[in-house]
Amino acid sequence: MGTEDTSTPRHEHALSSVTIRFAGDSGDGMQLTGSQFTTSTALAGHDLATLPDFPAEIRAPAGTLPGVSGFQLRFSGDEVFTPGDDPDVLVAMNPAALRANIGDLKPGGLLILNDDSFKQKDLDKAGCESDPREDGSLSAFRVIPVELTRLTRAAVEEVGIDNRSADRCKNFFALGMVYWLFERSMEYTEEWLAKKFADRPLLYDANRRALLAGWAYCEATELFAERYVVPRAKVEPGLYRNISGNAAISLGLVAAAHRSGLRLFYASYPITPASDVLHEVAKLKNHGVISFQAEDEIAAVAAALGASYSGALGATCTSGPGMALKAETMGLATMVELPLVIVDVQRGGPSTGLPTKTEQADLLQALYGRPSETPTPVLAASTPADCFGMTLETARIAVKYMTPVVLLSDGYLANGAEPWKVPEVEDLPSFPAKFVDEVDGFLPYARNAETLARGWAVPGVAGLEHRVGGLEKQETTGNVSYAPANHERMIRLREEKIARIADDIPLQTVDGVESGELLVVGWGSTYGAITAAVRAARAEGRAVGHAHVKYLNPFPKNLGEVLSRFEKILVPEMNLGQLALLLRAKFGVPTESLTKVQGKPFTEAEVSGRIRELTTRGTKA
Amino acid sequence: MGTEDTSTPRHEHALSSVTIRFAGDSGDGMQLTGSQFTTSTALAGHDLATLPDFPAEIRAPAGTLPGVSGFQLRFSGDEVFTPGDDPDVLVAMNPAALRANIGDLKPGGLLILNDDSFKQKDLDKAGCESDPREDGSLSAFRVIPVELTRLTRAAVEEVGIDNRSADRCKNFFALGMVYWLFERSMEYTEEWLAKKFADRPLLYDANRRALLAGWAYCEATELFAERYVVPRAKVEPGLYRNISGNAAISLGLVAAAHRSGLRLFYASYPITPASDVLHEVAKLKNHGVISFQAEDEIAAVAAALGASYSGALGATCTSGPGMALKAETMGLATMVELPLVIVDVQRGGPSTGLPTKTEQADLLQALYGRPSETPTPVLAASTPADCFGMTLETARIAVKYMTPVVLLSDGYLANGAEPWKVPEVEDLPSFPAKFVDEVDGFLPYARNAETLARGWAVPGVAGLEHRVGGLEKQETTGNVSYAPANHERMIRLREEKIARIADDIPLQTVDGVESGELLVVGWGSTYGAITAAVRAARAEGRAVGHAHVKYLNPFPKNLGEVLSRFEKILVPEMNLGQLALLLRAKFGVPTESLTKVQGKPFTEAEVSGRIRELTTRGTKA
Amino acid sequence: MSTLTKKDFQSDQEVRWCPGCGDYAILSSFQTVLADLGIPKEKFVVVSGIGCASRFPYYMNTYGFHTIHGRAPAIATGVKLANPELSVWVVSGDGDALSIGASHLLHAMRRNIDIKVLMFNNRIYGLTKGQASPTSELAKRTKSTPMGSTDAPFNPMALALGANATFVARSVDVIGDHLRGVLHAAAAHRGSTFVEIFQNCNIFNDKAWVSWTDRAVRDDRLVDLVPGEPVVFGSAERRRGIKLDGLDPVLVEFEGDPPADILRWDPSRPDPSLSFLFAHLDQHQDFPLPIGIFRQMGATTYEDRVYGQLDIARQTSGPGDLQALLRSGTTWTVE
Amino acid sequence: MSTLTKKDFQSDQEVRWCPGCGDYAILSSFQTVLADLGIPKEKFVVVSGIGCASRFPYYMNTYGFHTIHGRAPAIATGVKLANPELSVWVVSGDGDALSIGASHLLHAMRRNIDIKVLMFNNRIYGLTKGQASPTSELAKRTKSTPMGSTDAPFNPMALALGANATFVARSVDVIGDHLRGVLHAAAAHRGSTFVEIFQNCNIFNDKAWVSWTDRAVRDDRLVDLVPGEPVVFGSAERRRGIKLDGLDPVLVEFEGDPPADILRWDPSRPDPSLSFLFAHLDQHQDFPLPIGIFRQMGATTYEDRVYGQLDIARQTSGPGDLQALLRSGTTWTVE
Ligand SMILES: Cc1ncc(C[n+]2csc(CCOP(=O)(O)OP(=O)(O)O)c2C)c(N)n1
Ligand SMILES: Cc1ncc(C[n+]2csc(CCOP(=O)(O)OP(=O)(O)O)c2C)c(N)n1
Ligand code: SF4
Ligand code: SF4
Ligand SMILES: [Mg+2]
Ligand SMILES: [Mg+2]
Repeated sequence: MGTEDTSTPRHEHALSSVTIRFAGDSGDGMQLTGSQFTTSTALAGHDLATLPDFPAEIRAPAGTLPGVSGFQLRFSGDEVFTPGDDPDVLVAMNPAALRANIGDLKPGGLLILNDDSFKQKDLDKAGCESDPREDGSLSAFRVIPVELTRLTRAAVEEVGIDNRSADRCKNFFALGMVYWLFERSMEYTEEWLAKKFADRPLLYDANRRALLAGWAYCEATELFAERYVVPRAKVEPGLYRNISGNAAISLGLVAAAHRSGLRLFYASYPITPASDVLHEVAKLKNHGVISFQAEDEIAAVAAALGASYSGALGATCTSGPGMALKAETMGLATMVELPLVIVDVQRGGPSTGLPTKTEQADLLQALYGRPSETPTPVLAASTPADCFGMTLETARIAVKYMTPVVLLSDGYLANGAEPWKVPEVEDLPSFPAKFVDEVDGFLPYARNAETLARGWAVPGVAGLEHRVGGLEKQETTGNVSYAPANHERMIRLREEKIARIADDIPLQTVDGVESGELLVVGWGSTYGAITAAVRAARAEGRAVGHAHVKYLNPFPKNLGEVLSRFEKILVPEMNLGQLALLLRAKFGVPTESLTKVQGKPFTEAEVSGRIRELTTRGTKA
Repeated sequence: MGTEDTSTPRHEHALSSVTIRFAGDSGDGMQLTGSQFTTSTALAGHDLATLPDFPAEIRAPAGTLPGVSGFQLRFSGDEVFTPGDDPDVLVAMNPAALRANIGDLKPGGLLILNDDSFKQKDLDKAGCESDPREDGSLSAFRVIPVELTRLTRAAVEEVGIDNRSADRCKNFFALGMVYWLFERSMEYTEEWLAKKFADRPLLYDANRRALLAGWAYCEATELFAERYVVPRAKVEPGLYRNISGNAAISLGLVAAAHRSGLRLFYASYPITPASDVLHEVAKLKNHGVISFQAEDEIAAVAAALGASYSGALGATCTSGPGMALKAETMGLATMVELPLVIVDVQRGGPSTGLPTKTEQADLLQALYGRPSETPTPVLAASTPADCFGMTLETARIAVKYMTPVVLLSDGYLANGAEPWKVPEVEDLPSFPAKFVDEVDGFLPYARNAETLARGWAVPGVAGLEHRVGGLEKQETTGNVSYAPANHERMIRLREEKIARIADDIPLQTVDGVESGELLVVGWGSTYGAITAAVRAARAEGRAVGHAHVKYLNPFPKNLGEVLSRFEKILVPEMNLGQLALLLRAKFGVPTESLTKVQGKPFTEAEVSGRIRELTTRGTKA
Repeated sequence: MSTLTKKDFQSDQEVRWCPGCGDYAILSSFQTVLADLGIPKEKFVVVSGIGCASRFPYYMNTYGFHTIHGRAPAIATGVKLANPELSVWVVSGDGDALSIGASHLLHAMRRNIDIKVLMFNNRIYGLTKGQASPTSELAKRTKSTPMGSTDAPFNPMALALGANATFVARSVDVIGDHLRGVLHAAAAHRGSTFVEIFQNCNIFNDKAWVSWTDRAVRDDRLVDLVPGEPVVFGSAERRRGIKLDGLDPVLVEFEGDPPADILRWDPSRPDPSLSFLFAHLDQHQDFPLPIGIFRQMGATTYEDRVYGQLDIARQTSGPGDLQALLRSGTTWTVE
Repeated sequence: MSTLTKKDFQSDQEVRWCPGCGDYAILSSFQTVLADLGIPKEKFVVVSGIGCASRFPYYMNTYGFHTIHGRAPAIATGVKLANPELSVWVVSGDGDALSIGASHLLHAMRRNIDIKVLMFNNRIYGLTKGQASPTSELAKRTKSTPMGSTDAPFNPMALALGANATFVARSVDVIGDHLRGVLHAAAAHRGSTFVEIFQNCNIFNDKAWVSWTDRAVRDDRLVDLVPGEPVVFGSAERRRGIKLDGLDPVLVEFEGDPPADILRWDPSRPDPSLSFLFAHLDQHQDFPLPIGIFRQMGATTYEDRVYGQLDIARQTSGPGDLQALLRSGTTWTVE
């Protein structure tokens, strides 16, 4: 359990878990500061989870609320499931950042302020009616005002850069302070600066000085009464790295190409929050990967399907609005039965909605957003690192069953990061693609008796010339057929092919009790919040289990049986109850929904609260 | 009940209902023959229903199976709910038409053949191994071979046209025969010919001669032992016309414009089976209707939305593949809260599928085929004529609630026709659109307290200048807002607005028993087959009811209660169980599905068969 | 109405482009021009797609519709057709207009509907933070093309001319006078109007246009196509004009008045070939890049044709009578 | 492979166009040409959209993909990129290519990917039974335009040139020799290839082209643009050539050998303006409509650029090592 032990007074050293949030103007480099702290924390051996929070605008006016950028990180000696609800420590670079974030700081929490940024004009820009440092509104916190601007300028004075450039270093001053506070090594950041500013020695020097000065300032001034010590996590031995959801998808796609022996053909059209997958994949051309930036989402999925037709692993990635545009081509893929990987990094909707925020409301679209009966496997990743394995799994199913497959991620997973134990390649699933090579008796729609997949006959092979297309196919021959009975047979065959995948995926597992009062059923990025909440409830002796459904279509074979073992079912979702609808429809079970549609992930507390309402406190299991 | 009384021997005169099918090559004019017979039958005072069946090809090779075109019609003195399962009379113009249709002809049924088209090459083209006239395969039927080609040529000889033109008249010879058989007046067809060939007098003369010759031939030769007399239907007094589903939609759209006081802006991209709506609407420019053929379906719905923004009634119509393309813009319409009518004339899928055939598999797409939470009212028409009223209703909801609304029709309704009692305009619903005209205190997203609809402020009015868009809107002001709590509120507001429509639509009615053993729940074009089957079951004393759901979202308020009054629920659908899924999800009731996905409507017998399996025969209610 | 000022066109929303973005200058010029047109404010509708450029309507105190990516020309078509009285402007980016929206743009152009499309060309995807756009140069390194773009860019002028747009022009964010002049001409045109505006994205593609538009080089590297005027350019010290030798442009240096053989610019020819040739002028070594009015040709507008048919229909069949329509076709009476 | 015949390219599917449809003649010419190319049959892929024209792949005994409406160029792009060894042809109709598919077509053209798009232009929607297409004439009455079309049509040649397609040509269904010649040239070209083929839809738009292509008028109303040859046309009795006066085409009558001032056709200029001018030739009174090769310009193909980058990446970073990739970035070891 990752929460702080509340019986320990807040000013003590030992913490099982800390949540820290850096907040400042978009120009203040908070994302960078956060990711530096993340890596150093990971290197220090903690488990962690992160949550960046960008403003929607490219550059909102400096110092205003819409311009505030935040980065939250939780780390612990135990397993970490969420980036934390309310921070223990808040670093606020200006009044706007303070105003936007102070509501979340835990009572008694530590607040580090840039004292130099509270001039009247700063307060005005942030829309503060009074100076929060003086109006008593911060009395619940331990406020540490630091003249960040002045101190940073002083620290870098010798370097001889202008004030504007000097001021840009103040995030490193703040980072130095935080490193001191948590006894982090600064080695990684120093190396990073050296690399980053290899050809700009003045900037390297300035930033490094700011960093060291921040540390030294704490060391010298006894600004803080104490330092925090969080034990290292007891994690499996091995080689680790941090990974975001989008990076994990990119690696997953390239890994899928290696493990299937296919060329990855990645076609995409930029869209927040999916674009980074394109950026990452585009860098990996030495893996023989083709990355194609199409003219729109339709062309992207169309080109990917064309590439699959030619014998590549066709993949595309987008977000909700782009998914809508891919529907027709996905239907064609279903008809021509070719592998196709479609990743939807969900964001806040409807329409353009909240493009930089997270949401889980494309589940029903993924399942049903196409004309007619177009059965399509749908998978969902649970954590940033899980995106890797689930991408591989998506590709495996696509190739083995000759079908389009949808993988759902979301904005929270996309940008969030967590430590990832780098797998050994030989441990990854291997699914070498087999092309038809037997000319004799070749029939384009002849099927594998077990998987019902048709053969993949690729242009270039003499004797296998054949035609596919979107008109209904005659069974086996694949010729166009308008025969009523054939249509019915094909409709049911396509359905059955997808249904049979249930035999080829893991059974549904349950965390917590295997049967009892309440089963919390989640999917996707709610994993962390639900896991934390369920474990907390177990600690309170509540008979609660957690089934996190990673396969949304087909469902795991035992899911109905799992549901039947519990008295109540609670389904937390960042939508208005889409999985709950499916569970009721498919299993006839009543469900309770816990829904939140705010562009933000659930907090552990929100899930815990609802679990408490629905269960009785028992003996600790 | 429209079925033939089976206790009456087949050779007798009096029939309560007759089903006749004309079948021939696409070039033989069967659709025309059928529609002539339909109108004459309607004029004779029968209730009727029709089912055209086109080949998928533009022109398949003459004489082949894919080239066969059929038109079925059932008429009766009672109410007619379906175009009949198996025909009593089959007119087959060539061996291919015979082969494709003979399997459906009732035992003892009447078969009129063009004896001149059974040459060896004709048999070969149709793929007949032997001559069906001689191989005994027709022994169950009363076969009337007629030398249609020779007799027609003889009849038109005096006109002095070439043989090819003469042969084109043979459908009118056949029609003349059928008119004799059912004692139909030929007046309407004669008038029609006069109008059609006003400037081609030779063709007029030839076709008319063929028609009269067909009649005379029967009169003279005693070819048939008897004529059939079907009583006139006891229908409500009034003015009637035949109407197809697509024509009814076109009229409904224009009527909606009149009844709302808005200009109809109809934007569409051609697609089978929806194109006729465009063709019809384009003819009505004197009603001030703008019909815009867009470059694709996206542009069509986009232009319609733009027109709604400008204060017109924006409408678009398409079929499944086109629906997929409209999804993103529909989401925008949800966000900007403007009225928009979207009609989906469903066809066989997935992908290009069976484009000329019918299916009901876009229900879930209509509900969920968009990213994020995009609540959208969905309605469905039950019969060709019902398309008129449901289109009006679709527009009424769109305008009153400032929302996109989907109306589902299908290929069967689109091309099928039935007599329609022409309504009086003053009896039609009236829903005058009100534009915002109050400048003071204008707020773009201020809402009507009851409907939750925002006001419709239209460009051109000084003082109401405002901006709308796809980003999340701040409540009331409509300004862009990224605030989490506002997003949640708006998501729920949009949901609630659509949910409240349930207060403004008719309660669900039940045909048959109000409670009991089995409720058959249908939607859309299955209406006829279910109604006939349920009435038959009632006649057998089975405790069966029929709820035909015309409002799929929101459902009628009492639907849950209605469902609860029956022991079992049977849901016949031309898909794999989409409404059934919704009923289970929303009402937690178990359902039985009867599904058929063959590009063809249910027959009454198919529904009856299943009802019999699920119910016990009781006393006649 | 002649009393409108630029301020009247400023909305109450805070403008949220990056400091230094070229969009600010365009917004300001646009507001100035609109105030000048003598058209009541409520008659303006600004429709946009998605992108930085497309945030434009929020900052205009007119009617505004921020739609979805690429579809603004199609939506604007509906806006205009439903109410031809409105002055309908589309603001779009190079990605919005030429990538996802290319088809809608070109169809609007061929129809000659009177919508005025302003495409802010920064040769990059701004809002999504720096991917190649369809106007990005070959070999350009962007986030999506780390080894350089492999896609040959569109020539927006050529594309619009290929679609037979009746008004085609180009201007520059930072050359305010010129931009306002072009916007005035665009406003005056009746029919499909396409204006490319070079725009600087100082965050993701800074200085994309400076080698043509910087004050220091501008006179020598840009040539302004002004209807009725000789095609001349160059700094005061080195004036040059362009004449044609067949289809080959030829540079002529001169002092004082331009010589007679220098081309006098006529963008009004029904055959768009001359304009097309100038759209490729900079392909020829040492030639400047043209800005100004490439094409300006009068032709019946789409909306005039559409409404013309409504009038004829009303004249021939009478105003639509719903009851008569419902009763049309073959009918019969049941008593 | 040189032993392939037309018959080898005929599939076993019954051809199902209307009797008399121009598509038959095109199919036959295409099969003849493919047999001639010396390319193994299995290297051909024919990709199509939706429409009568798009049924084409079913009748070709090659690899074939009948896709969805308008998307064939995008799908073909994937087919070609994933395997550049293939000879990829797209068959499309005027609606499929220029209406719903316009954007994909033009983007394929600008990229200069080596796919060969054949657009059968019957100026109508055939498969959906007779609505106006983007090449239908203004005022044309169709099912969707009962009072006549209000949409000015696209000029397909101009559009393709505006998008910088490197091979642009036009031919006619019923002029077999010419069509086969153009198809041969298209096959030989490396890069984006657009061929418009006038095609008769005898059911819904019969005789759309006869006033140009009928044997009786053809010689006088069509001019064949042949690379390297003078631009001449006319029946034997009245031979004419075309020269240019500035940008204005001028007709020159002659007997015997064409005079020297007649334009010698050069479709290979990097500046597409000459080709564009000829795309509008028939706008000039009394001028014939050009067929033949409007443009044929060599340039690096898209696929060469794409694969070039893969090679460079492999040379600079070594062949992709998955294990190394997974371990890349900052890592730490937990013992
Ligand atoms: C359907 C869809 N696809 C992708 C996006 C993401 N997107 C938003 S703006 C944009 C491109 C912006 O570039 P441009 O049009 O050049 O405008 P700029 O930001 O440069 O002004 C993209 C790809 C989207 N919003 N919707
Ligand atoms: C998404 C979608 N929209 C519309 C259609 C209907 N449709 C099929 S073919 C076609 C146009 C055919 O015209 P063209 O491309 O000129 O080909 P032709 O039939 O004339 O050869 C249309 C609109 C479709 N199949 N899919
Ligand atoms: S990202 Fe570029 S285009 Fe967008 S607002 Fe910033 S500077 Fe302007
Ligand atoms: S409809 Fe026209 S284009 Fe289509 S097959 Fe028939 S003749 Fe050919
Ligand atoms: Mg841009
Ligand atoms: Mg066509």
